[in-house]
Amino acid sequence: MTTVAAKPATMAQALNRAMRDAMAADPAVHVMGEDVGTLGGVFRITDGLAKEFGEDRCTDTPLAEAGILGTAVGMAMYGLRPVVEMQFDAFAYPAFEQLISHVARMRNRTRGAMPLPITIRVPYGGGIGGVEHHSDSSEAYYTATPGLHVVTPATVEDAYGLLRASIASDDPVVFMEPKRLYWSKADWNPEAPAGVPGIGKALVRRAGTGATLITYGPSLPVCLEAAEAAREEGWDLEVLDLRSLVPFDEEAVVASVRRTGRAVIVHEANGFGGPGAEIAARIQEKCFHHLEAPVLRVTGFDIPYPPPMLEKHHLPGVDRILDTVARLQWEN
Amino acid sequence: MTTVAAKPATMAQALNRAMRDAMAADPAVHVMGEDVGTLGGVFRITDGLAKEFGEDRCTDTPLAEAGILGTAVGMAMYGLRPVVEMQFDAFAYPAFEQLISHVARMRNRTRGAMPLPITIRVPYGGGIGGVEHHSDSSEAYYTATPGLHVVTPATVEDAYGLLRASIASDDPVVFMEPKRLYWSKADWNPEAPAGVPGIGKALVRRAGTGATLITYGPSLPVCLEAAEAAREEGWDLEVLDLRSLVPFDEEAVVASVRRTGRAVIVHEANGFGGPGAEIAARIQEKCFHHLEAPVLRVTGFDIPYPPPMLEKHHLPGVDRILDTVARLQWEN
Amino acid sequence: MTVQELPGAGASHRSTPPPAWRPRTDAAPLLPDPEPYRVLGTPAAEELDADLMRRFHAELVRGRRYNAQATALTRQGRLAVYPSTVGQEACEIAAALVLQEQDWLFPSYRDTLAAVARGLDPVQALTLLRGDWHTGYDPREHRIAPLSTPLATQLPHAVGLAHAARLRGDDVVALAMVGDGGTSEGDFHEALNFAAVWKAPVVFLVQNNGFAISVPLSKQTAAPTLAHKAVGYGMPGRLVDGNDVAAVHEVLSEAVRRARSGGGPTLVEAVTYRIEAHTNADDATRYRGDAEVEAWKAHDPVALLERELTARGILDEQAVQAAKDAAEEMAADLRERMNADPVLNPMDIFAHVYAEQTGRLREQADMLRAELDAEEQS
Amino acid sequence: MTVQELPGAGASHRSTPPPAWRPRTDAAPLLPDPEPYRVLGTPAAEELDADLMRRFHAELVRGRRYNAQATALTRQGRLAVYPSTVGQEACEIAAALVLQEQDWLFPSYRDTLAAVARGLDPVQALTLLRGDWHTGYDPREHRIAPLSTPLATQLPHAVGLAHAARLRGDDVVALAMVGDGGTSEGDFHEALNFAAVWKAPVVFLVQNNGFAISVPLSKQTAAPTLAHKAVGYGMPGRLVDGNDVAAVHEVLSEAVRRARSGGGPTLVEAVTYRIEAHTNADDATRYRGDAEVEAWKAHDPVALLERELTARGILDEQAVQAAKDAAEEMAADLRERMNADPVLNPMDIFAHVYAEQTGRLREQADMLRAELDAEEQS
Ligand SMILES: Cc1ncc(C[n+]2csc(CCOP(=O)(O)OP(=O)(O)O)c2C)c(N)n1
Ligand SMILES: Cc1ncc(C[n+]2csc(CCOP(=O)(O)OP(=O)(O)O)c2C)c(N)n1
Ligand SMILES: [Mg+2]
Ligand SMILES: [Mg+2]
Repeated sequence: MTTVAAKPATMAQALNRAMRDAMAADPAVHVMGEDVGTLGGVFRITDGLAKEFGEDRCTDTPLAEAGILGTAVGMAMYGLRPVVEMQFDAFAYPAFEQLISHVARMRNRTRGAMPLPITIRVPYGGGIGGVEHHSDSSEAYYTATPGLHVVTPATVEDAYGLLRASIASDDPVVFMEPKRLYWSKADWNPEAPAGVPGIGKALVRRAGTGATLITYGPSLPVCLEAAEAAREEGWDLEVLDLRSLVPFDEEAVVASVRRTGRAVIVHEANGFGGPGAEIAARIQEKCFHHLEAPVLRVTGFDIPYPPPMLEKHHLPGVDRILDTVARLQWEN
Repeated sequence: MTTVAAKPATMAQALNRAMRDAMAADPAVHVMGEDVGTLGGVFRITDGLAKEFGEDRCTDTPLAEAGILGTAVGMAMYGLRPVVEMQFDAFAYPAFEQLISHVARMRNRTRGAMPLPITIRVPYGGGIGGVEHHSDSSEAYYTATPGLHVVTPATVEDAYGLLRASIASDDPVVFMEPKRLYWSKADWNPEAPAGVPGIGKALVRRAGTGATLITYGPSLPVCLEAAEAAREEGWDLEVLDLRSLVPFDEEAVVASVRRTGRAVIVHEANGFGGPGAEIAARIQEKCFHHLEAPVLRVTGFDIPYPPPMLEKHHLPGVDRILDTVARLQWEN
Repeated sequence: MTVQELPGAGASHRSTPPPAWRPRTDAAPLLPDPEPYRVLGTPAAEELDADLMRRFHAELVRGRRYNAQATALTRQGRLAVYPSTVGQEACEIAAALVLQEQDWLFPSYRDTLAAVARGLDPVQALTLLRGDWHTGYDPREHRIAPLSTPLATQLPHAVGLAHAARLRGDDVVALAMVGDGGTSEGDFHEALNFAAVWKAPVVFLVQNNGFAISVPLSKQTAAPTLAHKAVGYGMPGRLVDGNDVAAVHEVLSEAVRRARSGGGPTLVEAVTYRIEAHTNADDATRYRGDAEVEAWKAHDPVALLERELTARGILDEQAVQAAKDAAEEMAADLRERMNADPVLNPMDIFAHVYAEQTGRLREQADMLRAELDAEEQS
Repeated sequence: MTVQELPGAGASHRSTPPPAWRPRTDAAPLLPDPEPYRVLGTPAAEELDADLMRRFHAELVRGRRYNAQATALTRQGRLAVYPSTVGQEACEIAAALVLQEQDWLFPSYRDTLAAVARGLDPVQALTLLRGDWHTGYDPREHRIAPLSTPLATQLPHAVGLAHAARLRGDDVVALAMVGDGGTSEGDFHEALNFAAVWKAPVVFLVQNNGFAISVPLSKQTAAPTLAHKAVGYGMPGRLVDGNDVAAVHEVLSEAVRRARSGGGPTLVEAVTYRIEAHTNADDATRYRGDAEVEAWKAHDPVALLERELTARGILDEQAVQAAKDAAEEMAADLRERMNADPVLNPMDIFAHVYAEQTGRLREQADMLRAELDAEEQS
């Protein structure tokens, strides 16, 4: 029995490995998108796949997002499992009609006869100094659409596990990759990757008793940092990583907030109509008598994503989180 | 001084009249879309406009929604005020990229130099026995997009006033028309239409003291009916018509709920991530100490719009509203 | 349109073109003939396959009767809406009959007749238009994709499916149907481009029936013909008289053959006419005159074939009567079966949103079940 | 691609076509010549306008220098990203100079050089790529639309603007720029179709520079040339050597003239090459070899013109030097001005979301202001 040691790996590597393993395990898995083949993607997430599996399994498509997703629908109708890369968050918008009108509805429309096991990888979020259209947090569009799963990893291990689970899912999954964390590192054993988690389970990343920070994706590291800093102020914060927005792990959220009595939701997406709205609405409904303070949100402002030189003012940071935690009526 | 008597008019007539008056008042107003010219639109909302103002002012476009909205952007850049008709809710999806990436952002992108005064008319909602793609309540996509106004009338008078205000607005407005109410009638004086209301003011349609029903568009008549029925149960319900989702009249909502202490939000759109989520999140934040019960929602289920033969089970109806009101912890 | 004088036209002094540049293919063979291809009424009709033509005739008669019956069902409240293909039966029938069993048909919302001609039970084909569940059949069993309501969105699906089959080494051709209006959508463009780049075994059949609801072709495009769009994708474009079932079938056969043998996609424009209104809910008098309709009625696809076959002795009165009888039988059966109210289970609205129901759907399903129970008890 | 034998090709027995059918226009004049049009190095160069050519030369030299300077600025951290147009300067310059003052330019994200050649201050043209506000100028003042990042989305804007101007009776032409990759997008299709149907005074300039990031043209399209796409919309398609500034300018002039005189839109494909990587962040060695790049360097647009003009005595050493000096001056000025950190007001992120700030934006602005105040105090 050999044990392979865990080594530092980036989220990018873990995602790459997830696709590679999925392609090796199942010939139905096809990767497609702009520049995913020869170049290995602009973020190199698909690096080496075309070489290893051939251009028919990892295909540079023409430059047309609706065409990419639309042909992926047809491929899935025939029994393949397309993994589609959208080059950036805002460049997924041309594929919106195919996504909403077909991908999300085909199973329901055919009463289960024709599911579409498509994974749509969307690098999302800001903090990378990207020019306009390269930093959107577009998850609210997807979470508002029944029939889609919306999954987003925040750690190297989850990047692998959740992507494998998404590709394995018989339902369409919008897999949102926090591009800011592509180069984040963690010890991880690519030879024996941990068991693939199911989709739909949140995870307590830090236990605490005073209040719960509920977050996902790019904001997880920020929340963990805030929770550390909060200790000095005497607040013991729990940090919950949702990992998937749909299905939504209401049980985990409710359990945590009932325990702590206070909740702050943190995400980069605009606040108004963002995922935090749904979460807050559910918490107040399900934890009404347990709440010591209103559920608060720390989110991107309700503005188009600002220019890189100003993005730090837009993004939820440690200070803004702490300021918000301070407003949780601790005097009660 | 002559006084013209109010006569019964339909919402369709009021909308038609609003465009006609706007076109007469301002040569920059151009109506465009599929079948809006010769046919007068599949709902006849643009009836007669091409005849009166010529095909250059009311134009049958090629069948391509992104093209319609994209060319409207260019027309607005040149100083026109396009009023775009999307034939049905779900057929606005092909125009999503133009809407999100350009319409919503152009003013901000150019730091005010190039506003886009475009009105995008979207007939929305169900209850008309429409086949798939003809009954979506797609407002959550628009409300989650900074830079857009989202306006929706529920009465004949508002149909006129809010559409005039939307066309007059220097910002892009997604003007959502509850198609179920197109043929609803009210006494209205087309010769002396009431003053044009500003965008962004909610209206109490029925005063009450026990709880507030917060709603808009197609669900207003249902809420008013529910409020009537609630009297028998001993509940005195206030009904608040939002009229615009963006800007959101938080002041009116908060004032009403602080007064009544209870709130139920009613809309046809899917619950999860729907407009009601944001409203509930805000109410619990701003009215925390005034609430006798959690804010509840009565919404469409989290499913793709069902077939016409089943839609009655999906749509928020009087009974479901009353059942929900009953859960507002009246025993407190 | 006048194309003004162009620089360099006919100039003979060109030096070497820039490096690496070469046209990818010769444009000439991709261009459609300037007139729609026809068989009926031409000498080419002499070579018609009598058995096939009798089959076409029976199908056309049945198709016409199907259209009439479906429209009648809208008046009886048994169909919510029906987009008729009266006048377009030749296209619908040829599209269905040109395919082999393993091939796939991608119909637009108008093309229930093609699905029926391919063998689908009309009651199953009509569930969408009845207000029942969208797709009343298993698409994989019949190799008929769900009727596509959002225009042109089915075209990339056809390309993807054909591409997937080709990658798997399967002998499958996809035939996708779209209207003249649908050619203006971006999805039309993207689908044709992907198909040509991938050399996918797919045939695009555009039924140019003159209108997109009320909008005539002249407001839809300035192209010489819709078939000319093909050259911009590097695939052949073919123009055919869409009311001539023999011609449509021949052109489609050729295209299917090319697809099947690895020759890639073809764009076929069938010139036809929508004799009835857009749907039963439409009022066509608002946007077109009787004269135009009458002229096209004189070019009726059923009559055209019947005349030719009768003149050539391929069809006798008996066969005509037999076709009519079969059509009446189909119509009577359809009428009867559509007269029964379908029984839908409201709980099904939660059953197929996901493979596995999410927590919130379970909650909502519980709520509806309780409501239904309460209703039942009262 | 081999197009297999087609039914009816050359058949002589056709009877009358279906009623009401006629091709909308003659396809032949819409088709591009099979080879890119050229002037430099051909006898046509004898008729060159010396003054104009000297102007082109000075602009090309300046454009090349601008590209070098901008790339240098990325290395110094003064630009976040720069998509170079080295090798494509002839297209950029010709596009800018062919327009009159009242005309509009619609650049893609790559086309800052065209904007600069039209007279825009380079510092203003580069705000987006610097990480500053998107559009550093008033588009209406300069009649230059904001650089468009989402590919092909600017094309319908150009059509709409040109159409609006025509409706108003104004003498305005819009020239819209897009890449070879961008032609695959649905918006390209919809824009060209609207333009042709509306006969909008717009010129579409496709710079076919061989690549969309790493994807070569052969994976992008199977069309004979991109210019062949024009016929599918009913507009003329023209093919030109994109490194021959005289040729590009002549073809564009012709197209602009046609647009201005009511003749409608034109699609121009300029065959060129992206000499540098996609942007400074890209590694072009991953997807193409040196030989190809070297071959294209031998066909350099600046050298091509300089050689021709020098040989013809239109340009002397002094003029070449003067052009270089002017370019250096521009570069020095740009370098210096880009070296200063721009001063941005964080509160501006709330200023232009709407004409009038909504309540929630006011709240958020208050919050940010408080944070900024607190920061300042600490
Ligand atoms: C994306 C989209 N936009 C608009 C519609 C509404 N609509 C339904 S049919 C139709 C006209 C279609 O015309 P055409 O493509 O010529 O097909 P035909 O009806 O003539 O068969 C329109 C605009 C739609 N179904 N899908
Ligand atoms: C809608 C959209 N999809 C994807 C991208 C990402 N992207 C930026 S440039 C580029 C390639 C563009 O190629 P081409 O159109 O040939 O222009 P070029 O870069 O060669 O000037 C891509 C895919 C984008 N900007 N917009
Ligand atoms: Mg049609
Ligand atoms: Mg390119």
